[in-house]
Amino acid sequence: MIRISTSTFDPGKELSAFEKNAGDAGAVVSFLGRVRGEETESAVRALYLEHYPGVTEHRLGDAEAEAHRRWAIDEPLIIHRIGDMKPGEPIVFVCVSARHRRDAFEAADFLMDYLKTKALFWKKEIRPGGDQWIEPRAQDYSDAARWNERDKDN
Amino acid sequence: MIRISTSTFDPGKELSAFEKNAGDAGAVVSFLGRVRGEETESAVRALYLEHYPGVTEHRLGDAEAEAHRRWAIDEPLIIHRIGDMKPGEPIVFVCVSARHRRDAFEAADFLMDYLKTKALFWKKEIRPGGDQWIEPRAQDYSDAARWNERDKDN
Amino acid sequence: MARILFFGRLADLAGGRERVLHIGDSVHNLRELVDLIAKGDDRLGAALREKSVQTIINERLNSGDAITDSDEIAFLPPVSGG
Amino acid sequence: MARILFFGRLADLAGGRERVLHIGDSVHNLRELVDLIAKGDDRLGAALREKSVQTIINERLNSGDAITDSDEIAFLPPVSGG
Repeated sequence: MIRISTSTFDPGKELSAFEKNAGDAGAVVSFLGRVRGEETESAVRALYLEHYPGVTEHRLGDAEAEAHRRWAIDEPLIIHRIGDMKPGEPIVFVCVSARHRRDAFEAADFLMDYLKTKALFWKKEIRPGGDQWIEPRAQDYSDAARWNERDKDN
Repeated sequence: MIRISTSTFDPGKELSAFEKNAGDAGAVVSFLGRVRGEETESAVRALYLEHYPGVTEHRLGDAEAEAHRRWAIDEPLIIHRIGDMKPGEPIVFVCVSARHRRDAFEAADFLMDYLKTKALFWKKEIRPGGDQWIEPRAQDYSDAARWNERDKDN
Repeated sequence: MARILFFGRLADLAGGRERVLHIGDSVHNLRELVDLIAKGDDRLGAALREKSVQTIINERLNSGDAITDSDEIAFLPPVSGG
Repeated sequence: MARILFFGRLADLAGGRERVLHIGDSVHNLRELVDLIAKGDDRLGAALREKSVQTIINERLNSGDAITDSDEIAFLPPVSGG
């Protein structure tokens, strides 16, 4: 299930609800991405996120379908915030249930790499010194490329 | 934090509590292991788990310390059930928070491999046809060995 | 009328997320559309020509680069979700 | 008196998780302890001698295999947590 949310949410409650419907799954992996705060001098005061309505959701559905093809998992949950958010608030929450833990771990990891480098979201940091649009780090691209490498191995 | 629990618990509530104390972490990975149920003919009716009081906790502390040495993570949460439990109930819940998601994913994965192959727990399946003590699958041992391979690479 | 969408920093440069534009006889493809937009705004034109900028026509990827006056054309800078 | 602990299927074979045992002059190490236990119970003795069975003396790993009458000795079959 894919949910684009304009308001904040409680990841714990989402995990409880997801888990109650996880049937006979032996493993549930969740990933929570949060707005980082104030530890640097140029502290982030807030984040703003936007998406391409309809198209973003459709593409995320494709990513879920690809995860399904690669691993023996149940239907994942993806919740992604848009709009304005403050330090400590959730940005993204992904839950994957599976019979075995390796499938759940890898599919969650894969979906997060997708969300960081391919999903149609744009993120702006609101800082005291001026706003700044963010791009993926080199690390994010190399993380995402792991799954292509693996395709070549097969 | 390490908690050996004789009664069931709510993973969602635990994630909420963990997350509220996660400070400036940008990433929280959780793993939930559950009692699998009834899909096979020799359906598991219940699980029984025992540990070596004191020693199990001490060793889990060593595993947490090793995770700390390997990855830039905050103090993880490990909750492990002992005693009798029914299908759908949680057996184990691991939460790891970190600045970046790769550290959180890998440390959670590492701790689960430890819990599956090295932590001092013994698990019995209560089945209609008779009880059976469980041993790790070959897959569990090869999963755990990944971290040694990586040591050699460094 | 064609609907032009800008996201992220491109929306800041364009002064808005959306423009409705009459595409005349001189615009048949993406390159010509960018040329038309660049006429009114050099900086935006240069930003749209950056290699990292992707385009989506009518919400489909790889739909070729032909454009008509009833199309929706989205300009996407590098994404940053999660 | 030495305290002997059995876990998992070893506890089932031993008929309990704990035995308190007087270790006489004939037992100085783990092998001799297992021999003593095996005298009363062949099947348990064989199970304790399996390669996959680990031992912990006084809650420490790698504490050698010398045993005295005040020790706690735990026999551990392959673990299965998580």
